[in-house]
Formats: sequence, structure tokens, C-alpha cells
Amino acid sequence: MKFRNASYYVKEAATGIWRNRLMSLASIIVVILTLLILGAFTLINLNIQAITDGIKDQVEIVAYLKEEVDSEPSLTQLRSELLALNGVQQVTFVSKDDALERLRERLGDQAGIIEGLKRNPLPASFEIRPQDAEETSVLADKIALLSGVKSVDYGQQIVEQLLSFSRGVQIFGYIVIAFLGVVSLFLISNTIKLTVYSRRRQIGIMKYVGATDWFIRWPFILEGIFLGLLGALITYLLLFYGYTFLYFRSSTWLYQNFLSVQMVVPEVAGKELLRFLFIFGAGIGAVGSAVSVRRFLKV
Amino acid sequence: MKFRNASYYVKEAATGIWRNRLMSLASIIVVILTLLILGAFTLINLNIQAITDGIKDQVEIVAYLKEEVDSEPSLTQLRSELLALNGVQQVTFVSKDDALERLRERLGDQAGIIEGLKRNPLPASFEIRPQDAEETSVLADKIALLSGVKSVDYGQQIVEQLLSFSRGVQIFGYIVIAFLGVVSLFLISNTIKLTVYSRRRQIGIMKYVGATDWFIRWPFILEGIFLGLLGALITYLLLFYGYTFLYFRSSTWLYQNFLSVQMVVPEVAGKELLRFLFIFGAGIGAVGSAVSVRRFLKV
Amino acid sequence: MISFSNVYYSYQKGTSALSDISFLIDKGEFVFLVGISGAGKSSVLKLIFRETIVGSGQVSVLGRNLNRMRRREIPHLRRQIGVVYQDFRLLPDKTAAENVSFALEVIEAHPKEIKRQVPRVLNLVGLGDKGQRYPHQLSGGEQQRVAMARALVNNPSLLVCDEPTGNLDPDTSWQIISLLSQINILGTTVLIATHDKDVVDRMNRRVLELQAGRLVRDDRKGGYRHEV
Amino acid sequence: MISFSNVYYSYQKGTSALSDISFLIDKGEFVFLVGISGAGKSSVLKLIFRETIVGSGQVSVLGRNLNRMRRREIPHLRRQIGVVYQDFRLLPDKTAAENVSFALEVIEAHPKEIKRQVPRVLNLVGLGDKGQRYPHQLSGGEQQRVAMARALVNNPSLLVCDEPTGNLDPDTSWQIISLLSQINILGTTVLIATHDKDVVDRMNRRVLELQAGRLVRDDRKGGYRHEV
Ligand SMILES: Nc1ncnc2c1ncn2[C@@H]1O[C@H](COP(=O)(O)OP(=O)(O)OP(=O)(O)O)[C@@H](O)[C@H]1O
Ligand SMILES: Nc1ncnc2c1ncn2[C@@H]1O[C@H](COP(=O)(O)OP(=O)(O)OP(=O)(O)O)[C@@H](O)[C@H]1O
Ligand SMILES: [Mg+2]
Ligand SMILES: [Mg+2]
Repeated sequence: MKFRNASYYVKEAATGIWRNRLMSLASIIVVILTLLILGAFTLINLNIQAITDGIKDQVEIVAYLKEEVDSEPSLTQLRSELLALNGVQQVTFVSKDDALERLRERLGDQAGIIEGLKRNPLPASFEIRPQDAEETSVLADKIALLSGVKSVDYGQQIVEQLLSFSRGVQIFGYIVIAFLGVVSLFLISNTIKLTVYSRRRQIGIMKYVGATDWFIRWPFILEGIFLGLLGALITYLLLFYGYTFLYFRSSTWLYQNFLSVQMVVPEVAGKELLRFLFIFGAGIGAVGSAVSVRRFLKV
Repeated sequence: MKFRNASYYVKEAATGIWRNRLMSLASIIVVILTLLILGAFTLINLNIQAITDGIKDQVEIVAYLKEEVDSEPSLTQLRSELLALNGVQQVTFVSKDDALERLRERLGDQAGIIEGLKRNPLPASFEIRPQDAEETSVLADKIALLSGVKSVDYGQQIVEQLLSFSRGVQIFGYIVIAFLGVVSLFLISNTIKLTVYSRRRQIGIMKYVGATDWFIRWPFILEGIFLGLLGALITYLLLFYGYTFLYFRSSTWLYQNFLSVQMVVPEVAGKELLRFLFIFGAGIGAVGSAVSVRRFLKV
Repeated sequence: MISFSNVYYSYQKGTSALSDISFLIDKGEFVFLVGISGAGKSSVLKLIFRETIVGSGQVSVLGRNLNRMRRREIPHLRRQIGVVYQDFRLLPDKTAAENVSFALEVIEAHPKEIKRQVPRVLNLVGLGDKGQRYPHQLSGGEQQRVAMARALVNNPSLLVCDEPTGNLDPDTSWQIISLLSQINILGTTVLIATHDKDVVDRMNRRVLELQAGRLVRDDRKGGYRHEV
Repeated sequence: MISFSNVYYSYQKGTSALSDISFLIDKGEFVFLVGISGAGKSSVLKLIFRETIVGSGQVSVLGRNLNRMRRREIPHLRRQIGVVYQDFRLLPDKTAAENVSFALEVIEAHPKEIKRQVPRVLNLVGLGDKGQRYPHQLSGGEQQRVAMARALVNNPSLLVCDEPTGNLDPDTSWQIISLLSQINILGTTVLIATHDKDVVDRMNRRVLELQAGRLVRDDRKGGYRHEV
């Protein structure tokens, strides 16, 4: 694209969009609708990922201590040993009294059972939060080897289910997004192909008048980029304001009701979305147009 | 459509599809892709609904019995009173010994605490499964009034969260499906509009030769129905076999890992899907074609 | 058969394509419509087969007032008129034979009838061997003759031809005009807009001449140019 | 300028559109190509501006062998040839003026040049006041003249016209032909496929005649029909 021609191409693209309004409108509608689906599921996925990450954060290893470890120095010693281990994020001490108190709470209506006890049979413990939930079992094994630790518990089965579940959900999310992405790509480029097809005769005529392939192609590419960007922008605005609305209406409700779940804040989600939609929209628009024009250039 | 003409219309539709292969292919691709999304989410939704229904089934009311209710006749009496209540699905008796055993299991590593007990402080109870989870709290209140019942527990907070969650998921599922349905409708009819648009001159010519509107419209409608049905059929086969594959690969895994979750069996899911896709595909095809042709008939 | 009285027509506000046109064509007549490029010949024809509708004045064709014709009656009018369009208007995805038979399909002719008539008319215009070709596989003059065949095939009572020999050599032109003349003798009214001086002069039939949208001549038996 | 030697061409296997055509047109010549409908005139022209490519034989135009021309060189060939197509080939979504200026845009003419040339040529073909119309808003003959204007606008060294007066009345036809003749005098080679007997006879220039795809006549100064 020589610079001298640039203004011609832009003008051509603009009149092309306007004089084929019906086609342009059809293209934009398709871009908006497909990106709307794609974008909505990207947002849903973003939140699901955040939730599953949140769930993972709640994984904890409990290291029950031997009865003899109860002096201040030995506890400090053990705590620093734990913190020195690779992959330990946080260590909390739970005394024998704390443990009993918790059990009382846990038993609820059945707590009467505790009153019958002469002495506290529960051991003190350290609760260790791993940096990476996936490493829990490895870390637990290491902790079990420390002197002063009687036994280690991290609800092996539950944690493994949880990890497996969150992995499943994440993979599923990415598969859905990839699937929708591919489908959008096909749908948009399919529409572009149809709009170009309706102008196939004109492309032929241009060639007969002596236009080179690129001379014909550029306005189509610019049209594609413009319609793609416009579609992406509209989609972005719809999604961003829709999401923000939802966020303020339901985030607190969600937080109060479930697992301390929190939606990703709109600003963060929006930025991701914007970049994604723009690149996708403009990219398909340009490539779709260029490819579609090609087949009619052969005269 | 007079019968004499029917064969002409069918022939016209067939040659129309064939001579505009590119357009026909484009339409079918769009039908398949959109129905694929729509169908996939219908399947996902079907499963999510099944899962949340499954979760609801696990709601239980525990009615702790007064110490004095321990004779066979009084227990039978109470059980029949419970069963006589509206909305009770199932009643299970848990004796004092059963309760202690369960607690032992629940405490796991901390079970040692039980050994220190002189006598079993836990009450016997009835576990009542309500027919409709939504009615749990009403039912619990009624049960609490029965003589012989000391107190009632159904994890009010958890049950309410659960119900609220499953309601949320169901509504969300239906919103997603409705959204995808509307989008598919637009995408498909948009494509049909474009394919008809590329034949607008021909429609005009037909009118100039003296064809009536319906004479021109029928072949287009038949084309639309045929392409819609073919697209729906292909989508159905893709989804059905894909789902069956997934079902056999992951259903057991799912069942073992989570909450006894089970996927909806392919046969059931497939039947729903087939009817839905066919009506949707053929419907949009026919209506989309008829509507799109209309605007070019005005010459 | 055709009557125009005080017809005015304009495509765009401010301009005027036809002004105060009045004439009458009787059943069985053979009429040429002449005039320089842009004089309004095609516009007159468009009013006859109801492609456009008069601005003011009255047009009636085959005994029906087109001013008051409803949209759904138009197809029935057009089926009684055979039209050769200046730009042919062939269906690009139908073969020559299918284009011709389409005119019979719309009047729901019997399939046997269609099978018989189509090759007959294609032969008449000299394209007996090219029925299976698509329009883009035909030469300009051949396309024009397919359009002629389509106009003839259902024996219309009125034939309207817009520049039917523009892409034909003098000999072929003369054959086509002779054909039209024969059909005319069998009772069909024929109206031809043309620039073909030789044909008009040689036929020496009724001539209507347009100049800048006005009717300036109506000779009972005339040539392309006004004889002084 | 143009040389055909032993050119054969067929659109479909088994049929033959052109057989053993050989001729030479020098720079500055003014040549008519005649023959009945379907004789192969358009096919000869299509070979010249490389719409199609010869089956066997050699075609060279403007000193370049078209048999060996690569795809990307075609636009450069076409820019040096002004073509009036039998079916006009105007861009439907560009106005008459834009259609004409497009031929200048492709050779990257200066905007000022474009502004000056376009009205000038439109005036030449008598459409000075109709530049802002879209093709479908013009009469048949007016569209044909827009096509002519587009072919002329970039002063091509070769002008190829396929039936350029098919939709024009005798007077306008003669004006257009006179215009071509003037351009010819200024050095442009002109090749016209036509059915217009009057024009060919009156010009009395070189005539090539085709019959069923064969070249049967090449008169230095001839009329539409072979003089015996
Ligand atoms: N759709 C249109 N919109 C605007 N003006 C039009 C339209 N169609 C034709 N005209 C104008 O109306 C006038 C008459 O056009 P018409 O087609 O009737 O001419 P004609 O006699 O058939 O010419 P030709 O011999 O060139 O075909 C012309 O000046 C033309 O420019
Ligand atoms: N695309 C095509 N496919 C097959 N046959 C074709 C094609 N184009 C032209 N022909 C045939 O080739 C022969 C020559 O066609 P051509 O267009 O060269 O004729 P012409 O001399 O220009 O005729 P006219 O005066 O009618 O325009 C004709 O018999 C025509 O049917
Ligand atoms: Mg006209
Ligand atoms: Mg030709």
C-alpha cells in the first residue's frame, strides 16, 4: 500500500461500506453476535477460574504435634522448620484448647458429648497452607518426617477430588472457549465470504479495467478491519456494561451465599476482554476479507 | 401450493441448492455451527439441571427424639405420624448406637475422644427426606410440633444456600440457552438473507416474466426447510455421538469423584435434542427464506 | 390494446422522462417506437408491463387500467405480454431452455406442452442446438435471441420488444423481424422500440417517434426518419 | 500491435469457437470486425485483452506474447487497452463519473488529472449532465456511452470495442464512430466488432470478417458485405 494510495483506499472502503449497507449491517450483526457469545463465555470462564482458584486456596495440611512438644522454644523451632520448607505459604498454630473449642463448634447440637470429658484428648497442631495446592501431598509427606510431628492430615481424598474437579472445570472452560472461538471464526468469515460473493461481478469488472489484485484487495481489507473493530467495540460496550450491572447486583449476594465466592471486578475483566475482542474482531475482518476476495480475482 | 405444482417446486428447490452450491454450503455451515453451540449447551444444561436436582435430593431433616421415646410401639407410632405428613418421601430411623458409630467415623483421627465416655449421650433420631426440597423448612416446622420429637435440624443455612444455588444455576442455564437460541435465530436468518440477496436480481426477473409471489417463494421455502433439516440432522449426529463418547469416557469417573454425579444417559438426552434441533432448524430455514424473499418481490 | 392518455413520468423529482404522451394501439397492429438514445422509449415500455407506474395520466393495457391495478394482479398482466428486455434479463443459473420453459412454468402449462414448445421456439430463433447452455456461455446476440424465444413461447396477445436486434447482425435481425411479422399476422399485437433504421424503413409500418420524452410523430406507414 | 497466428480456441471440448485465425493489425490502424451472431467476434476480442487464453497458436498484443504472459502482468496489459464490453460491465454501485474515474484510479493518476479528465470524456460521449447517475438510472444507450467514456479516459494506445453502438440510434452512433475516428487520427489503434452495416459501409476502412470461427475476409477498404 503506497502512501499516495492510502487515502483512495480509505475512501473506497468507506463508500463500499455505505453503498452495501445491507451487507455491512449483516457483517456487523454477525461479528457482534458471535463475539457476544465468545465474550460472555470468556467472562464466565474468567469467573469460574477465579472461583476454582479460590477453592484451591482453602486447601490446608494439619500437622498434629506429639504431646511432648509444648514448650515455647520447641514450637518456635518447629514453626521455623516448617516455614523453611519449599512451597509453604503460611503456618498457623492451633493449641489443644483451640482444638477443643473448634470441635465443640463443629459438633453443634451434639456438643454435649464433650462435657463428659475429664481431660482434653486433642493434640495441638500446625495448620500449613501450601503455596500451590497441586503440591499438597508432596509437602504433607515432607512435613510428616519432621521431628515433633505425630501425624499429618490434609483430607487426602477430598483435596484430590477438589483438585481434580478444579482441573476439570478449567480444562472444560478452555475447551468451551476454544470451541466458541473456532465457531466464531467460521461464522464471521463465512458471512464475509457471502458479502464478498455478492460483489464478485464487480471484482471481476475491476480486474477487466486493469486493477491489480492488491488495488482491489485493500479496500476490502480495510472494510473488514473497520467492521470487525466496530463490531468488537459495540460488543465490548454491551458486555462491559452488562457485566458491571451484574457485578453490582449479584456480587454481594454471591459472596454472602456461597463459599466466599467473589466475581472478578469489572475493570480487570474488561481490560482482558477489550484487547481480546479487538484483536479477534479486526483480525478476522481483515483476513476474512482478503481470503474471500482472492477467489474472485482470478479473471 | 397446488399439488400439480409440488413436483415443480421440489425440483426447483433441488436445482436451486445445487446451482448455488457455495451459498447452500454457507447456509448449512451456519446452521450446523449455531445449532452445535445451542445443542451443546442444551446438553450441558440438561446435565447441570440433573446434577442440581440430584443435590436437592440429598436434603434431609433430622428429628432428634426425646429420651423417653425408645419403645418399639412408640417409635412405630411416630414413624407413621411422620409418613402421614404431607410431602414426606422417606423416613429412616437412626438409633443411639448408630449415631455414636457415625460420630466416630466423622471424627476420624480425633475419634479417641469417644473412648473416654461412660455412656452414650447422643439421642436417637429419624431422618426424613422431603419430597420437594423447597418445602424443607415448612416440613421441619411441622415435624418439630410432633410429640416425642425433642428438636429438629436440617442445616437451615446450608440447605437454603443449596436451594438458592441450584435455583441460580437453573435460571442461569435457561438464560444462556435462551440467549443462544435468539443469537442462533439471528445468525441463521442473517445468512439466509445474504444468500437470497445474492439472488435478488433473479427474483426480480421471475416477477417480470409473470411469476406470482408464491410461485417464487415456495422453492426458496423448500430450500430453507431442506437445508435447515440437513443441518439439524448433521448437528444431531455430531452431538449425539460426541455426547455418547463423552458419556462412556467420563460418566464413571464423574460418578466416582464427585457427589455421586451422573450424566444424563445419551438415549434420553438424544431424543430431546433431536426434536428440538429439527423443529428449530426447519422452522428457521422456512421462515427465514420466506421473509428474506419478500423484500425482493416488490417489482 | 394499449392506450396512453396524457402520460407524464419522471424518475427523479425535477427531471421529466415522459411528458404528455397520448397514443392508442389497436389489436393486431405492428408498431415501431423510435427516438434517439435517452428519448424515453424504454420508459414507455416499462409503463406498459408495469415495471413502473405513471406519474399522471392514464395507461391501460389489454383492456385493464394500470393506474388502478393491484399488486397481486400484475403477474396476470405480465403473463399476457411477451417482453424482450433491453438488458435481456435472463436467469443466470438456468440454461437457455430452462429460461424459456420458465415462462411456461409460471402459467402452469402441462409438462408435455413445455417439452414440445421449448425446442420449437428455440429453433425459431436459430438456437435449436444451444438450449443446454447457460446465458454466460452464449454470445451477446444469442442471449438476445433466448430473450426473444422466452417472450414468444406462451403465445402472448401482446409482444413488447426493447431493442430486440441491438446485438444481431443485419441478416439475423431481419429473420427475427420477419418472425415477429408472421406472429403479428396470426393476431399478436407487436410493439418494438428500436434504433435499427434499415428494419424500420424496410417494414414501412406504423412509427411512433419520441424526442426528449415527447411524442413528436405518429405515422401510419413510415420510415425511421420523418419524410418531408 | 496485434498479431494472431494460427489461433484456435474452444470453450468446451468438442466444439470450436475459433479456427485457424491469423491476422496482423499495425499501430494506428482502424479495423472493423464483422460476422453474424455467434461467429466468434467477441471471442477474438477476449483473447486480445486476455479474458481467455488461446487453445493453440500465438497471440501477441502491444508487442507482448500473451501465451507466455504471467498472471500478475495482465493488469498492466489491460491498462494500455481501452475496452468497451458488449455487456458494458459497469460497476453497479459506482456512479457514471466514478466508473470512468476508476480507470484513472487504477493507473494512479493524479487527483487533479482525474478531476479534469472525467467531465471532459463524459461530455465527449454526450453525458456531461449525467455523471452523478448510477448505471441502473441510465438508459441502455447511455450506459453504453459510459462504457465508451471509461475506455477512452486514459488515452490507451489500443481501443477494443465490442458492439459499441448496439444500443444507440443512427445519429448518436455516428457521433461515437466519428469520435473514435478522431482518436484514431491522434495515433490510437482501433478495433471494433460491430453489426452496424451503415457505419462500416460509410467509413470504408479495413474489414475482417468471421464466419463460424474462421477468418473469411480481410479487405483493406471494405464494406459490411463482401463486394463481388
Ligand atoms: N432509473 C432511472 N432513474 C433516473 N433516470 C432514468 C432512469 N431510467 C432512465 N432514466 C432517464 O430517463 C430518460 C429516458 O430513458 P429511457 O431508458 O426511456 O431511454 P431510451 O429511449 O430507452 O434510451 P436508449 O435508446 O438509450 O435505451 C433518460 O434520460 C434516462 O437517463
Ligand atoms: N463461455 C462460453 N462457453 C461456451 N460457448 C461459448 C461461450 N461464449 C461464447 N460461446 C460460443 O462461441 C461462439 C462464438 O461466440 P462469440 O461471443 O465470440 O460470438 P460473437 O461473434 O461475439 O456473437 P454476437 O454477435 O452474437 O455477440 C458462439 O457460438 C457461442 O455460443
Ligand atoms: Mg432503452
Ligand atoms: Mg459478441
